[in-house]
Amino acid sequence: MQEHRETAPLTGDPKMLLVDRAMQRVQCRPDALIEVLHTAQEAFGYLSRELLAHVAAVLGIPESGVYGVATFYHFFTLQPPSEHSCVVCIGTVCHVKGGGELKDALEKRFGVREGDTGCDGRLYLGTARCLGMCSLAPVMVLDDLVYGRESPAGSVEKVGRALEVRSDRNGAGRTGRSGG
Amino acid sequence: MSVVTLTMNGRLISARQGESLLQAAREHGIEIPTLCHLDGLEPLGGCRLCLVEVRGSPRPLPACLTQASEGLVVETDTAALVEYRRMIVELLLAERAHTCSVCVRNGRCELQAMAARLGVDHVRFEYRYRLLPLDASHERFTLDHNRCILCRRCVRVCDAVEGAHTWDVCFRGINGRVVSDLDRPWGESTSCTGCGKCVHLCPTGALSRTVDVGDEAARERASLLRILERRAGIREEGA
Amino acid sequence: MTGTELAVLAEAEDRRRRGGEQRLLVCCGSPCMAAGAESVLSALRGRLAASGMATEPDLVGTGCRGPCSRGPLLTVQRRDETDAIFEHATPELAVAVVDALSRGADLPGEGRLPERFPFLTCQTRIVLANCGLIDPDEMGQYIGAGGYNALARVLHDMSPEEVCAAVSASGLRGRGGAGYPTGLKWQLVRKERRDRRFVIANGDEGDPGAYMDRALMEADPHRILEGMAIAGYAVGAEEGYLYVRGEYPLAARRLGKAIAAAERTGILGSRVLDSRFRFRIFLRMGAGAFVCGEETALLASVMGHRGEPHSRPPYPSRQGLWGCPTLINNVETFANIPAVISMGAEAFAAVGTAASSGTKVFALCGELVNTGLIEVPLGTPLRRIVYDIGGGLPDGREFKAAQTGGPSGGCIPAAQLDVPMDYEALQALGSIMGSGGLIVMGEGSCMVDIARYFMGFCMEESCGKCVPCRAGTFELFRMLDRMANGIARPGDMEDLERLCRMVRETSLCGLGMSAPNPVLSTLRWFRDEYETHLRERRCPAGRCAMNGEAVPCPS
Amino acid sequence: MNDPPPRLRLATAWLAGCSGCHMSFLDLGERLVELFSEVDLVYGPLVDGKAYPEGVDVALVEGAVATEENRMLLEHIRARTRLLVSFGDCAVTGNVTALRNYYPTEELLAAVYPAAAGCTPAGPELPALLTRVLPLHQIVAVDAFIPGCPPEPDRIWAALSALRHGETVRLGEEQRTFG
Repeated sequence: MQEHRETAPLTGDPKMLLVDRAMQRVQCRPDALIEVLHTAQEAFGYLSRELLAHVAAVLGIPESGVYGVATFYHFFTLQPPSEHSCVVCIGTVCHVKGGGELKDALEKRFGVREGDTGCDGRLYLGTARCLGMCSLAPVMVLDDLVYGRESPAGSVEKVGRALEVRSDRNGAGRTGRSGG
Repeated sequence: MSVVTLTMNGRLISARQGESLLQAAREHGIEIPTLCHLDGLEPLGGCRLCLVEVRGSPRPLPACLTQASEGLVVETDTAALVEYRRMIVELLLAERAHTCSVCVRNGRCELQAMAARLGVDHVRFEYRYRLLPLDASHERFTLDHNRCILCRRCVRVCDAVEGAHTWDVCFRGINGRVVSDLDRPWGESTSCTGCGKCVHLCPTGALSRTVDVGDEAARERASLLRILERRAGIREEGA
Repeated sequence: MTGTELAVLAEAEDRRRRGGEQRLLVCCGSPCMAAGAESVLSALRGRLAASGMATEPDLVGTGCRGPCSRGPLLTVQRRDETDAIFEHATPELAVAVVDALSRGADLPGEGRLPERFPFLTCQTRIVLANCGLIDPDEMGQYIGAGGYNALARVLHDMSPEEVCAAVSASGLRGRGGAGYPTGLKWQLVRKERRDRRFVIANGDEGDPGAYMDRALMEADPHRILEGMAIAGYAVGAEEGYLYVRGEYPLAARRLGKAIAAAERTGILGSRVLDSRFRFRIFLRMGAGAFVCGEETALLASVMGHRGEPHSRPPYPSRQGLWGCPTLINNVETFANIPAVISMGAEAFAAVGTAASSGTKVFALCGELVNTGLIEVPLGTPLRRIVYDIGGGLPDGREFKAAQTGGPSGGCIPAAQLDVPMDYEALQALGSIMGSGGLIVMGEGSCMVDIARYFMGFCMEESCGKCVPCRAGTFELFRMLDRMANGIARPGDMEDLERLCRMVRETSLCGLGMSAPNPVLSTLRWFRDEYETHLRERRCPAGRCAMNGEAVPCPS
Repeated sequence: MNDPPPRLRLATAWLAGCSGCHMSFLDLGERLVELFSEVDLVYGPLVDGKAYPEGVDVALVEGAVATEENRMLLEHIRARTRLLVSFGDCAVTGNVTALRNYYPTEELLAAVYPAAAGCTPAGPELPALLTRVLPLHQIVAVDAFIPGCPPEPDRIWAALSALRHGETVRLGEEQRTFG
């Protein structure tokens, strides 16, 4: 009963068809779990508990096993994506050139901790070990746009401006991620 | 079943082909320390306390996963091994909150006993001091992540003996922890049968009975260990 | 497709290429794409369409050409003339080039790499022979360059034993880092008495600053497939898995296309090149876990589990995928195989040194005039790579150290600049060949900082299964962090070394065993830097902030 | 005739702990008589005396280091003592005293003392809390460890016997458990 209840809200979702089709394509083989999770995350943007429960049920994998895999790999996220995402590079070069100070300033100003979501869930602040744009250090990526040679004050200002506008994620003309 | 002869700590000992060095040693009164291994569970090789030196091997090998074979020359207690084991236990004590004086398992804890056995009278590393959650949602059992050493006995016994696979490990590295189902509170787990096998096998105070039932628990644990013993026998014959 | 058909196809492709007067190659490797290769390509396409030339030049979007710091790169190939390579190409340049070609005028002189550019001329390209010269999405171009010939030859003229023997005789060693003799590995899998065997290509390159495998997979995917198929034939496997790092979607896309094209034409499938050999390749994507480069963790990941390694023995050659004998080689190793067959084992063995034959691809990064992808014979002195190929450090800065092997490797100091780059020589210096990352550092780099950086990486990537790696890398990182913050305790140096030894000796898999290498190697060559951090609370290179609190705050 | 050997100068100290280790010391009972037949107790909560003297042979230090005052006293003791012994789990591991390290100090003070403003004790007469409670050996060099919460009298006796005879403290397996 419990499982039925958990999967029910999703069965009508057209995005779920993509996931179901992906599972059928691999004949529901449990060893295809990672591929299925890739598809599921692409479709939904993140892996919700309901989604994981459904995948576990269809592939016949214990739920804790699915959860263990979903949390092991960096690519998978269990949190819905927030409206704005800011990633500060803390690779060696950025670290030396003040990436840490950018991060600290943002944490302080917006009351959000690195790796977490703040401002009523509207801002995600993350770090990356190296974005491969060392010549621009320190680098901040705000909503997929790269800002190089950034200062703490500048980063706070840019993030603040982004938060002022209640952007419609789908409507905003977003450029592709550069580098990385 | 064929029998092999090997040398352990300078002594010639016999062992059954295919049995682990850990078992062979134990049968000859040589105790090799371990915190993750239990006969009857799939060997994991995770705690690294049972590492032994085997002639010809460039680095120490886990006795729980190394099969006895003819002519092996094994040392189980060299100065280097003793020091490595000490450091491993110190790392474990520093990793989470193992404050023995306020632990339900004080006096009956395998980690506590291992520390004493290996001569750990203080921890040379800095304690980590990171508070982890405590799950008291189950009506009879409690899970305290602060006491967990990630030996995975619970994961293995739940999967292989009970067949429920309620437990697994989530996240990774220093952030790893055991998890029930999709990280639901244990009490709301849909797969847990409430058999308590995980609790019986937990070496520390991570998994405990919320209410101590004394003799009954001891009887249950003894019966579980007998099941595992038989399982170990079957595994070995199959090997 | 039969071997004869393959030859016909190759000839046709060759004729077609010869027929054209000119070829325009735009590097579409990831760095060049980030620098704007796409716009150069579309400007060329537009201008060519408008130019109305009688024989329109071949326009090819290629994989990595090499000198990534100069991208986007545009190469103009003309019959009987040396290639003209333009650096930092722009749409405006593209227009100018097309106009010059259509008028039969001289190409623009500006922005061209020197004709004998040492970065390119000092290389020996075997694995990268096609890289930057063919369109990776066009199987015909690979075949035109002699591709799949080796597979055809193997299937029709050689027994599996002979193939194994040839690979052994070539002296090829694993390019993933450890340098295990490839032929030996193949023979181990071959002689296991099991019906089902597997071949896995490890494309889970994860060292920060290393991208050889990505470039190879993006630029010449069919070469890897050919190597895998030959391996499948040699070891008796019918299924291959190609595990691509999750961060490389472009590589995965190109490999997927390549597999589909090869299956469509019967190069892969139930009758490979019309022989009785059956071989299929499945693509598996990683999902962001460095430890999956370790072969037993890779196996777990291919089977859909957490990427946790298991103790060896049993080795994958005995018990790999689903308990069956499994051959795991790096993608670069597989890319060498067609060359071993077509050059012949002896000729291949003649390249490089006696113990390390063939070439090695390096991703040359750091403080250098020229950075990018290079391939040199094994045993090439480091000095030649740094100064001849890399052009030395910019602004006449002093060379301080070269880091090889990423988080599993170590640093080579200036005094050892003449070390030949081969497996044993690097190991003797406390570093490793690794997968091919080569980062050059000048005086401004702090060795404690570098050690801390890599330890932090290992800590984050540790799977957590065994205690020494899980808790040991965490503790090592804290010690190094204290040093970098000027709050280390007097005993920390000794503790650091002792813990390094313990983690190296007792960890379950290669990640933990090699995690202390960057520390031990920097301690070996730059001990005084550690001492200065510790005793004088000063960073000689001026990199470390040294502003820690004496008693760290609980976080 | 030879001079009698100089009497061993023993001190005890009480940092951040519950004094349970000292209670356990008193539980040595009649053995205390034997001890003090050849040992002088020169400092500690059990004797009168304000200042820590020079030239102490052995100091048993109970409790963790939680305040600036604890730290100063410990450093003071270290400088004037030949053999410094971490006495009990708080001194050896931080133990219960160190449980506050899991929370920010301000939060704890606000939770423990009445939440109303101004009620949290403060002032120059109160020693400042360290941001972290630490075991002794993370601040000064320690020569021997007597774990236990509290260490049973037998452990203390075993350790003292070794120290009295100038031997290294080597507690048996059962005598060196934490908790």
